[in-house]
Amino acid sequence: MSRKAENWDTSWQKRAADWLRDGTDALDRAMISEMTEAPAVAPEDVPGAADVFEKKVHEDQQKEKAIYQTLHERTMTRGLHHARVLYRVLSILVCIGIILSLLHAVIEMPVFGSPDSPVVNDVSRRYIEDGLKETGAVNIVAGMILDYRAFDTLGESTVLFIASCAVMILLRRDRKRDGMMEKGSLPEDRDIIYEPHFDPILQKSAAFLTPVILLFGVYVVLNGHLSPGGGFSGGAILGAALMLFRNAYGVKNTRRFFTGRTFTTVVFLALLFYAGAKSYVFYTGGNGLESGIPLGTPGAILSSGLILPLDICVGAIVSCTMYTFFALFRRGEV
Amino acid sequence: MTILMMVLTILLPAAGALALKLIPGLDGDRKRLYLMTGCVLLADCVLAAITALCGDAEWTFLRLADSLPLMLKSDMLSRFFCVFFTVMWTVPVLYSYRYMEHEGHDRRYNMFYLLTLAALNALAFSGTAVTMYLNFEMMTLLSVALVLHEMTKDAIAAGLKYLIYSIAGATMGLLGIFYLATNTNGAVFVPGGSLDASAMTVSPTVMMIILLITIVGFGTKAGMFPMHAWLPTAHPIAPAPASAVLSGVITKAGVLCILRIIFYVVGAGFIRGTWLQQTLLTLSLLTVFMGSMMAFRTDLFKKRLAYSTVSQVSYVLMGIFMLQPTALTGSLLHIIFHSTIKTTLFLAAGAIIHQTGKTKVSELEGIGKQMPVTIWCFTLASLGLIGIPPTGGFISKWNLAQGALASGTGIFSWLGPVVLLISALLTAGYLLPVTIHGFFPGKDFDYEGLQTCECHRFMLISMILCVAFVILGGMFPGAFTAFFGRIASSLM
Amino acid sequence: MSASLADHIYEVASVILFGIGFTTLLLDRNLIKKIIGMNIMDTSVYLFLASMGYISGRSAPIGDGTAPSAENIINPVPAGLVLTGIVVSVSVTALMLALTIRLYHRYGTLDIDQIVTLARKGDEP
Amino acid sequence: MALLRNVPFASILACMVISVISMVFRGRIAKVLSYLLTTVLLAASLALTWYFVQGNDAFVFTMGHFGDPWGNELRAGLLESIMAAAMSLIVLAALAGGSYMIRSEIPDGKKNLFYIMADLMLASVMALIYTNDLFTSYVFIEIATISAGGLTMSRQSGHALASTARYMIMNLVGSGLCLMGITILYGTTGHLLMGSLHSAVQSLFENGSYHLPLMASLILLTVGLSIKSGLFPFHEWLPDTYSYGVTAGSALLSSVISKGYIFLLIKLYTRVFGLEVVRASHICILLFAFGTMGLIVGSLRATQAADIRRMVSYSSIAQIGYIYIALGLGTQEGVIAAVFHMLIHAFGKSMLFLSSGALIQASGGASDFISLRGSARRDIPAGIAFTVGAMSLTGVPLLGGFVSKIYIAQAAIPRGGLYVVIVLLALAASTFLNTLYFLRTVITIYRSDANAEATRHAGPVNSLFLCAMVILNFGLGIASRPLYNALLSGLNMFI
Repeated sequence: MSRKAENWDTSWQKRAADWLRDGTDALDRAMISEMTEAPAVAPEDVPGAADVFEKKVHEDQQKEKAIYQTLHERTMTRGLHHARVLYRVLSILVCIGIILSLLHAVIEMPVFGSPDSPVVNDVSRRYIEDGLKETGAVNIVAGMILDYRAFDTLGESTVLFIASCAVMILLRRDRKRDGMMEKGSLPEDRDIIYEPHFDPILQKSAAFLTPVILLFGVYVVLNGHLSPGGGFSGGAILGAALMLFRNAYGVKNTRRFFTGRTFTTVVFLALLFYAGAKSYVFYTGGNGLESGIPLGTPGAILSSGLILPLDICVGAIVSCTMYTFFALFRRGEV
Repeated sequence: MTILMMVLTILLPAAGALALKLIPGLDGDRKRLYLMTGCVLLADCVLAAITALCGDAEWTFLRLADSLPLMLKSDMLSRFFCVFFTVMWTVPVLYSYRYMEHEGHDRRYNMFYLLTLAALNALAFSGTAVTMYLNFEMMTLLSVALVLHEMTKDAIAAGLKYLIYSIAGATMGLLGIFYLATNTNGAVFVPGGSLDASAMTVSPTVMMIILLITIVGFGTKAGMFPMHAWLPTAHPIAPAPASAVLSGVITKAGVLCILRIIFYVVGAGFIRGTWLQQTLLTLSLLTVFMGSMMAFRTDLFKKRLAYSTVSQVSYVLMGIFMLQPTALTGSLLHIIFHSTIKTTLFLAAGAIIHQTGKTKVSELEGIGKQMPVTIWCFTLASLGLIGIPPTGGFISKWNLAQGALASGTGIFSWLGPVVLLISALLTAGYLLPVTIHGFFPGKDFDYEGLQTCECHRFMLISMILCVAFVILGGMFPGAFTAFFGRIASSLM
Repeated sequence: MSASLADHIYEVASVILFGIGFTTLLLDRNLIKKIIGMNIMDTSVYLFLASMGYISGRSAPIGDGTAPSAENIINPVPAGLVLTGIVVSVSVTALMLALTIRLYHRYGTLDIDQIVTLARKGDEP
Repeated sequence: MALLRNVPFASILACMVISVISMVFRGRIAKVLSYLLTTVLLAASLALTWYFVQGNDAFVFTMGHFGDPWGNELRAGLLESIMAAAMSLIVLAALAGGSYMIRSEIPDGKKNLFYIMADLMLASVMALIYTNDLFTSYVFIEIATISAGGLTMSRQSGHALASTARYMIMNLVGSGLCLMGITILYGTTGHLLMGSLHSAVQSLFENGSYHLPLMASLILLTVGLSIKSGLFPFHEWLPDTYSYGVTAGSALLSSVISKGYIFLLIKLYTRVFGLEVVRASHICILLFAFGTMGLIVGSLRATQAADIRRMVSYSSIAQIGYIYIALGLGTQEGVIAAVFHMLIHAFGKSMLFLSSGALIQASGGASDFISLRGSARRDIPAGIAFTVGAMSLTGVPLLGGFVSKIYIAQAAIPRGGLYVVIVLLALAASTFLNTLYFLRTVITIYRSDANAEATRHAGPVNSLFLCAMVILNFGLGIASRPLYNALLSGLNMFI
């Protein structure tokens, strides 16, 4: 006379016993809880019981929906909990491991500043020594990123482009309200209150700062192949100038010369030219043809083949993208 | 020629199923539907017979990987099984024409019925282990529709249980097939096996463990312990004709797979006298005994029959694991006799449920007065299952016992027959009460309350055919014994 | 050990910064701090690159119109890589900030776990 | 012939240009452009594949006038072209088949942005497939990350945004690790192009200098890429992202982007470090273990999921586990099996996502298993596609999944010992669990339903593409050997 425990039904002995006899084992029980009671007798067989039957089916449906709801939430919350624990533990371990292993690694790395580290090899030597006559750029870095390794740079501009597109997906409010933006993102209850109310100091300073900054940016862009700088830095400076102007004089004045359409056209043209020029160069290079692009006299402003126009394109892209990020963050429209 | 016949035998039922699907207006017209099914099955019987008359042939039609060819092959065993499958598939059609009236969805039922037959024939003609696995899976996936037929909660639960056990078993089989395929070029079926123990990549012990897993895996289909639990759940749920073929025929597909693995890939010599053989024998004897016990304890009629299937199919397995020609002959005989008997029993049970709606054995007092012919068929079939001469069951069990005694397997050579006897007694114990209470309900039973409700003659025809075969096959077993003896001797 | 650490002072610093940024990005639940951590991580890598490019006693890779010799100019490659990397991290930062703005306007919190919980409580898939 | 040498560079540039152009147009034109682009790319990649099948050897395309080790390079071989063809086919199928969902899930004004994201994602994957330069691959990893985020968050629900945030964070962690790894590799070798890197790394390993830094960079790159492709311990971002994003987006993420990362990892192993080195450093064992765990965990979680898209997402964790198991064997057969399973999984999973989307559509937008009852009867092709995909990933014979499982097992057997046992047991267990959840779902969607809701059909295009992919799946399952041999020769070109 072995008295069974209270939770006999859930105990593994029960399940084993069930499994040995046929009987529904744990597997089936899990499934059965998901199956509805399909009608054993169709309503028309039992005359007059149709409504009862309907009610029964309805109840079953409700019951099942409840079961599913609980199941659903259980998986959800459990998933979340697991996520937390797993993240904490694993990532702490991973981080410590990474720091230590990297420390070990860098101990073995070549000594800092030593002229005979493996990094100093034919690659850099050729960049330095033949860069001038092969790319015509005095700024070796510019020559490298825009001529030797131009594909990286193309991808880089593409990253900027795709990021701006993604930000537009997130933040741009379309003309006809698509209901996708939830309350709180409308300009009136967003940070339009922080828009400058024609602050005289800001305006006066911006009045003479903006042109200077613009000029400097243009200089940096145009001299990218001769001096430190280039499209990216110059473009950032131009973008800063635009932001300053926007802060000083508000949206309406900025809209007079820079709208979403401006951004679209500029980026469109710049990227198309960039891709077109580069694909020409890639094509010729890849098929061993000569790209008949004159390199000009080194040091002159109109020199080093495609590097100057590419710098200009990059500058345009970067400046517009920076300003567009800013504008989208502020108002959800350019 | 033979290849063509093989392919036709396999494809005809599939084509028939397609026709059933496509031809419009069959839903209302059950007569035409079943007429078509019957014709397709009869034609397939003819084709199978022709194929059986043709000689050996093999055809590699695809290679999954270099070491995994897909091959159709016609040898004695495959021809026998093909004919057996097809005929046993044809018999219940008449029955189901009447029985399925209140079940509905006839078209779907017949489609899957035919498709399953196609898969079974392909299984019979499989020439390599991988082909066999492939058709085995197909057969599982198609036959589950027969279990799911009613789509009630229990049916779906049972169907899923069937599916999961079968696929788990098949995967265990596949696990072994990988090893066998790498060790015996592509696990092509060769009589006597093609595995030479000297040039194996793994040690014999590992190989035996793998073989154990494989055989248990395929044994799932044959309801062998420990993977038997699906059978008593799944078989009774299906409609009576479906459960008849599930129990009588499809379980034999598992037996076929085990036969192929043991005698055509590995070879009896590798297993004979090892712990593997003893384990397998233990498992099968355990199943025989346990199945009979459970059947004895169950009151639900069809479930009791399902348990008896568990025990009876393990007779066959025991005969195979004895690795002795006579025993193998006995098991092959038992395959056909058990499947005919079990078909009869299930059909009778179905007829009783169909006519009276009684599902428990304890409710069946006086049933013999209501449906005499059915119960007579039932009684004769039960006598066959118990193994009383001159029925077929006696022949097969006699051979089994002979073989067991002749196979020098230590204690099993006498333990086998003993278990056979015990379980025969148990069989009598769980089958005969139906007859006894059916005909002699006791004196305080009002005969006036009974009105005879014999089932339709179509349903009777199927049963009577089977019973006749059991009796006649038992009286004149010579041809069968000779044929199976040839197969057995070709393997050892 | 200490001597070699002194030899690799920039690398060590950048590695430690990397660890800090990594931890912040992965562990901190505040979205803004995550973004800051990401920038720290990237910047540490740029420091690493720049320190690799430097060769003591040589000048920046800007020629004076005449053909320069490799003996007195540092390695220009890391500079270019850093330039590329900076632009990439700027773009990613902008994207993450925009995402943060949206999430903050919707859920009124910067805690990523809270946000996820709220989202799951909110609209079912 | 000579023109075909331009296909790699042209396909990448074409994606970029198309994406830039579709910025100025409205959604419909952008859509047409994307379809056009993917179709052309598919054709071109197939042509390139044919070119290699002719017996031509792999070639290197210098981007510009300066080759290895000075300028950027692309490299194309049979493996690359096959991958490119498969990817563009999947993108086409996902965009066209999922367009009905895109219509309803994305606001009008932003449709063209969605297509820009898709195009650039294709560009990045193409670049990851073709590039021969480590730093270029970093840049395009970032593009892939951003585009994946954009694809997910285009459906502007809070769920999508939150899951995008998690996705982006985990991926940024991954790309940071990759960048560090690349930096260390550069610092120790001084090269960025794979050809010179390979020789440099080999020589360094021979004279044993800088061993630790090389190991560190190998580990960093591996961990970073496996985080980004959702290997087991780092998989928590995956289900949300896949189940709450745009349907087409989930298909693209699961079948294209993660595959791009894995392919890059394979390139690193075979072309930069060399399989011997990778096997010597025991990172393989790590991948193998994580893959196995991911296989089991993903399958288990999938059995608990109560919503079809979630279930499919969890199952893709399991499938990624398969790929890493094969990769973790560290042998050539293992790599081929991994690539094969990548293709199989890419096709099957995009099919599953699309068909489940159609089924959800057919059951009134609800995705729990109750509402999905009988949805397969309301949308026949989707039901068939889901069934076939489920069976394929379960490993039913004559379908792709079965064959790839066979290849994985065959790749494991030479490794012998514990590997074989673990692989076979893992295969068995996952097959069992897949049966449990996939076939359960199949039965569910075919059940007669008590409440048939107003159904919206997913449209003929969807059905068309689903049928095409069903046929493809059968084809891969039945006649897999040509593909396998092609992959074999492609890998030989690789090394």
